[in-house]
Amino acid sequence: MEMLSILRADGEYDPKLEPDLSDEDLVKMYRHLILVRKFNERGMALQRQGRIGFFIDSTGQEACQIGAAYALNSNDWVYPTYRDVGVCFLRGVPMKVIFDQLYANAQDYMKGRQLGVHWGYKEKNIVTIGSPIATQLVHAVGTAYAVKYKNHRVVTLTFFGDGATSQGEFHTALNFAGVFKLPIVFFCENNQYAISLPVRRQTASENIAMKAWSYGFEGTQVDGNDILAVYKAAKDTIDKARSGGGPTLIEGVTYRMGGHSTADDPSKYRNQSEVEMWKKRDPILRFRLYLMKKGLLSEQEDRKMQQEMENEVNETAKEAEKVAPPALSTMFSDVYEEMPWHLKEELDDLMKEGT
Amino acid sequence: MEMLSILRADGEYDPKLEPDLSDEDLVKMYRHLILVRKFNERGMALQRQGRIGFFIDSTGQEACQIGAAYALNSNDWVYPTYRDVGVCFLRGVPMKVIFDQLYANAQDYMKGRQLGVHWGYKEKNIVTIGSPIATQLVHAVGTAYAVKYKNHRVVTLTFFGDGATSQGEFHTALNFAGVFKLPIVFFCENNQYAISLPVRRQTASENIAMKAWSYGFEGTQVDGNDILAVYKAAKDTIDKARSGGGPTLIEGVTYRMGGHSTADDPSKYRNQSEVEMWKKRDPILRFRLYLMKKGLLSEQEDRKMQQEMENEVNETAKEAEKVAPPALSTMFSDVYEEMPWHLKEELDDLMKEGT
Amino acid sequence: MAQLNLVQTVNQTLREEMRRNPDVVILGEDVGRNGGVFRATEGLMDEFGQERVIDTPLAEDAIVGAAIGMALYGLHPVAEIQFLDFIYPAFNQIVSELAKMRYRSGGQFPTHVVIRSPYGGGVKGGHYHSQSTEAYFIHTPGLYVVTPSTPYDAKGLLLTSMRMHDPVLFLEPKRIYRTLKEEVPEEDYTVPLGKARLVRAGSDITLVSWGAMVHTCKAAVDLAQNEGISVELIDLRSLLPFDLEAILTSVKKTGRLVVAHEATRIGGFGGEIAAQASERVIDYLKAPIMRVAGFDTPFPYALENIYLPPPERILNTIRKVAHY
Amino acid sequence: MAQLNLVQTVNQTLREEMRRNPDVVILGEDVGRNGGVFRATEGLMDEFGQERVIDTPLAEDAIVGAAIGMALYGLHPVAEIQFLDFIYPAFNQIVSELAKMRYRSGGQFPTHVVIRSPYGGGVKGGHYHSQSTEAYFIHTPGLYVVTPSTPYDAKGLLLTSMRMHDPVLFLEPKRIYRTLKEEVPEEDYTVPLGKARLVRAGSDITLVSWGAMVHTCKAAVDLAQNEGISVELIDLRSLLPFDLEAILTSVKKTGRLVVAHEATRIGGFGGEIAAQASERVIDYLKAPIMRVAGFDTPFPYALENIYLPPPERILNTIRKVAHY
Ligand SMILES: Cc1ncc(C[n+]2csc(CCOP(=O)(O)OP(=O)(O)O)c2C)c(N)n1
Ligand SMILES: Cc1ncc(C[n+]2csc(CCOP(=O)(O)OP(=O)(O)O)c2C)c(N)n1
Ligand SMILES: [Mg+2]
Ligand SMILES: [Mg+2]
Repeated sequence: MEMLSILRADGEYDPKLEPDLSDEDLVKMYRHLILVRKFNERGMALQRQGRIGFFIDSTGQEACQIGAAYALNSNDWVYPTYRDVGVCFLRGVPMKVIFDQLYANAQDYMKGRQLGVHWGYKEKNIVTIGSPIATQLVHAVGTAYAVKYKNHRVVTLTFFGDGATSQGEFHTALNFAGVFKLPIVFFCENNQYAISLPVRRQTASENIAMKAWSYGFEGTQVDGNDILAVYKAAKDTIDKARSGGGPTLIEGVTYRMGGHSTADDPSKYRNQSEVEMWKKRDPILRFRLYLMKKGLLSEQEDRKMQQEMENEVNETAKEAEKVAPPALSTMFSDVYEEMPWHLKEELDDLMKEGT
Repeated sequence: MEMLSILRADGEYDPKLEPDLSDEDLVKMYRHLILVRKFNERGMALQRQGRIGFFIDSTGQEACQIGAAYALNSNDWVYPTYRDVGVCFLRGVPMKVIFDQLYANAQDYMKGRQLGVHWGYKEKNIVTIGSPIATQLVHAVGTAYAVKYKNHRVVTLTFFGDGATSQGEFHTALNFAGVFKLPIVFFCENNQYAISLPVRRQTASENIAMKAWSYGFEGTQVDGNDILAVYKAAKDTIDKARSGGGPTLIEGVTYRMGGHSTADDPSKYRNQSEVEMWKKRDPILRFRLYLMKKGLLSEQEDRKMQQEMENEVNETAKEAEKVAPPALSTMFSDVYEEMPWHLKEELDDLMKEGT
Repeated sequence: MAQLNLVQTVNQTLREEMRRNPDVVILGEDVGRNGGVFRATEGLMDEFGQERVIDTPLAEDAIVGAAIGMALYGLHPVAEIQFLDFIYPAFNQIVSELAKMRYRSGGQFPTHVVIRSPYGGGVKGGHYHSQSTEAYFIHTPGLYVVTPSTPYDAKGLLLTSMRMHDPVLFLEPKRIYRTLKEEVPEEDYTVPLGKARLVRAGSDITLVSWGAMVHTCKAAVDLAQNEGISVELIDLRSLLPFDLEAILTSVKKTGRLVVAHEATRIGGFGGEIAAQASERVIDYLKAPIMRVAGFDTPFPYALENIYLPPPERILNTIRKVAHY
Repeated sequence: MAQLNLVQTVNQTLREEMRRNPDVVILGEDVGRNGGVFRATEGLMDEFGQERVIDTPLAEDAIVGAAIGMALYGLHPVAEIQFLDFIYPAFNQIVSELAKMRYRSGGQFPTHVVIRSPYGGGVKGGHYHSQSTEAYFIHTPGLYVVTPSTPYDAKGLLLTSMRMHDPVLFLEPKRIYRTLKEEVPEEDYTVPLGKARLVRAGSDITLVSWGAMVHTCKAAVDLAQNEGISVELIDLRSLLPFDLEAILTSVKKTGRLVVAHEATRIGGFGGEIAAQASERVIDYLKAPIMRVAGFDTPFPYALENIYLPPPERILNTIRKVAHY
């Protein structure tokens, strides 16, 4: 299987493969790459400072998130993972909503019930992330089934990691998608690790993309640090899905530059030299070179944009930090549409007794 | 993918592909094919007469069971399904043990705890069958791991149906087997149906054998009604596994001639014409022609053998029918090695109160 | 009004609601062409098409998971799990996803999925076609758990379940699928969750049960009546929420409580009911609270009629409590 | 003797037993090179090799399933499930296979697998890194369920578990992985399953708990002491089998029973204990049996310290029962 690659690490690119994107599109993509990078920096810092409890960094994987989600229509549905904050930004989730979740404050859409990085935003068809690995793949299949049943022209895109491909649901989801020929795209961000396990110990398969063949549809491998390639693969397969061509599996080959999460110490299981090698393949670096080469970005504009993003991120974090914690009653709502007697009783007791 | 076929439905065969089997072997195989067929006939009749509660027929699939299991050594391990009674016979499980299980009587090795056709026989490394589909695949993987860990030259063979390939465990088992390069053979009896679901609705994959590629090892498809082909594929891959070559997936293409079980009415979901077509591909018919052509079997010997098998089956069934039901206490033993207090109490109460 | 048995009622109710609501879809193993292994979905594919009555590949996790994703997009899926014994491949999807999606999303993504599943023993199904593990699901906040004991209730409870905006596990006691028929109104009616049914009024003992065991209990109540013990029998109908008020009101009157279920005793739902009563009405109690339950073993085959509490075992316990 | 915390003790105990018994293997996610996300298996791969301390692909069903197959071939596998919240992909393997294999095979195929898993709240893990669902497993005949509350017991119970010929779910209360150290003897000793530990002797109320909650209960007992209420605290240590005798003996003395656990109340194991007591020693009871438990909601994040019963909530209940 050949890996789709358009924009190389040194900023050179294959003009024949360049996707059909306006200058505006390209700059918008870049802004979002920067935004994700800055957001990650801030998130890590906030956690280290003890201002938030937990964070998951996606540095190095920005091109996968932004490239793939850029190919969606606004009425499409997305099932992201905890590493795909860029998808949220790109689809228009207000940054404050993102930080409210990290702070688990009273304005958090998730009402302070989940660990940080478990976003979700109904208005933009972004389904709330959970922690169990791979469970969202079958949900995405159900959504795609419903879309097809209703004859809507909506595509469902779901993200997951290389580790997720080992779970039963990877298999059952792709199998259902193949049997029912659903309008869905499965995007695997192969970042080479599942916590400490390198992907060559995760599967003996030559690559992940080819696993699609077992389900009667196509798999395609792209350089996940090449946003043009990611966009192109996503756009083609999303279009195909939209026009009744059925599912596709995309493998974005990328790298998790940081630890698995703020609870992880990657030095236990990987060499710095490997990290250094991947640093040279940075997805933002090469896209910056590309934009400059095309005259769409100057050093100065870049610096300004970076500063803007940084400021926005920092200020929004501060705003979120000011918000009070959620009210006690939020612990009891949304278990069901209406509170059954036993929850009412527990809430009442808690309010009465104060403990 | 080309399907391995040696012995055609009309009894013609490709001498270049003939496996290395003695005349004795060939006749022994045939005896066992007949035995399975006769056993199935008796099992179905016993159920219809209300003498046993439940039965699962494997008519049409005899060549898969006998062909594959024939390639095993006696110290190899097998995880069969409810449709693989031939594996038990071939490995030397006494027929009485088989019938005791169907009658769930006091001599049943399973102590009357399971529905009929859920055999198991430790002495011959045949692991007791359970009802949940595909669960045994991961057990087989664990056994193969243990074998490798202990440096034994033992192969684990596990059977399962086409429906089982849709379960998560099919995926997780094959993935583990690939990653750890285990001495295991996965044998899928693709009998075209999972209860009512035809295999083309079970998966959109071109075939089942190729699913192995997702796990970094080979898949091979054989005519499952051709015992020579089944044996050859099994022998080659078992030998390979034994000598450190890792796992293989074999797909035996066969057909379930009867209903799914005695609780099923296949006329609800398939045409008689399809059944008729497969009748012509009967695995026993063609092997009989082959043996006759080779001068290893005469009409008369065949009739005699059939009569012998029938008698043995009928007489053993009668023996089993005479045995009393299991004792009350068998309900409480084997939950744990030793009975904890609460089970002792429940058993005592039952004995005391009589209800 | 037609005389229907329980499984016919389920079939009829699904059909009626599918005619009313185009968002209702059915999915599961063998539910389409085959009409379900118990015939609960018979004829529905012919009427509603194979896009709406979906024969799925053999994977319970994907059946429940896909139902979740369908619900998020606005459908009202009814998933069938062929036997409750085979629901466990979907357990992660049920407890981690289905039950928690509304909560974890802050109310953004409710998952109105109904899971129907035949359960319980008494059909010679052995080890893996007989279990009653309702307690697992009752202990899972975010799920509702319902089980009818009559055709009439089956319709009313199933319609309620299909119109909830929350996930409901709808347990069908397969032992009584065909054993009793009754008049089932053709019109649209619902039975609310959380309201028990008084099966027999009585004054000496409160007997609580659900599902197929309600009928075993009725036999036991008759036997007790012959001995001059008057038993009040309550059918919970919905196990979560459960009608604690009905239980407590009855116990306050009778002063005695017995709970009977098929499930194994330890950790069974009977324990919860006993605990609630021993917390709230202990002063009314004239005798120990007792449970009649399946033994704490896996489900057997040959001896299932001894394993499952027969009327006589319930009667024994009634006697003990009555004559304490 | 070394001063060890609970997770160090687990590590040390695994190491010792692996030195003794070559059939012991460890498998799970990140247990090898990484030493486990809580460091419970740190250093074991270096000592015993990657064939024996096995980093597996990410699939809990295969971890448990493979452990079963290993056990059938004679190994003694110890499977780690990274968080109890992530055990559900393996639920089918646990309840349908691991727990039932001995029974369904007529005793031919025992499955001596230990599943170790960190569980419980109080570590700011939120919705999916905090749950206490021991009740699911206690309600599953064929499994043993164990949870230590001290390093000393952790070693003794883990050694017992690893030498059983039955499957054991060994639940490690992660909240107290590192909060307390104590002397843990280097020699081989075991703590039997089914024997509770008397944590505090007392005369007015029996308080039963397990796992991390034992320590919260100790704080509550101290608070009660200040108010002149003498509480007898029992740590069950093993939940199946559970030491009913110890509970009943204590209740006969105190006449009052409170059970405290982190798990949600409805269907929690507290109900079982209350039911047992209300069946067997009701005449000794001077007050209702009460439970202190997690609320019947999914596990929250921001408010976990309110969700989890604090000493004050236990004290409140102790007061109610004492002054009833
Ligand atoms: C069912 C389940 N098992 C284990 C975990 C613990 N866990 C969290 S993330 C992770 C690794 C995921 O790897 P991958 O899918 O490659 O995604 P990545 O983190 O690399 O983006 C594991 C094992 C979990 N969350 N869910
Ligand atoms: C987990 C699970 N789900 C559903 C069932 C019900 N069931 C029993 S056999 C069967 C079909 C199996 O088909 P296949 O694997 O092709 O084997 P075959 O019966 O054709 O030999 C089903 C769905 C089950 N036993 N286990
Ligand atoms: Mg990864
Ligand atoms: Mg089949």
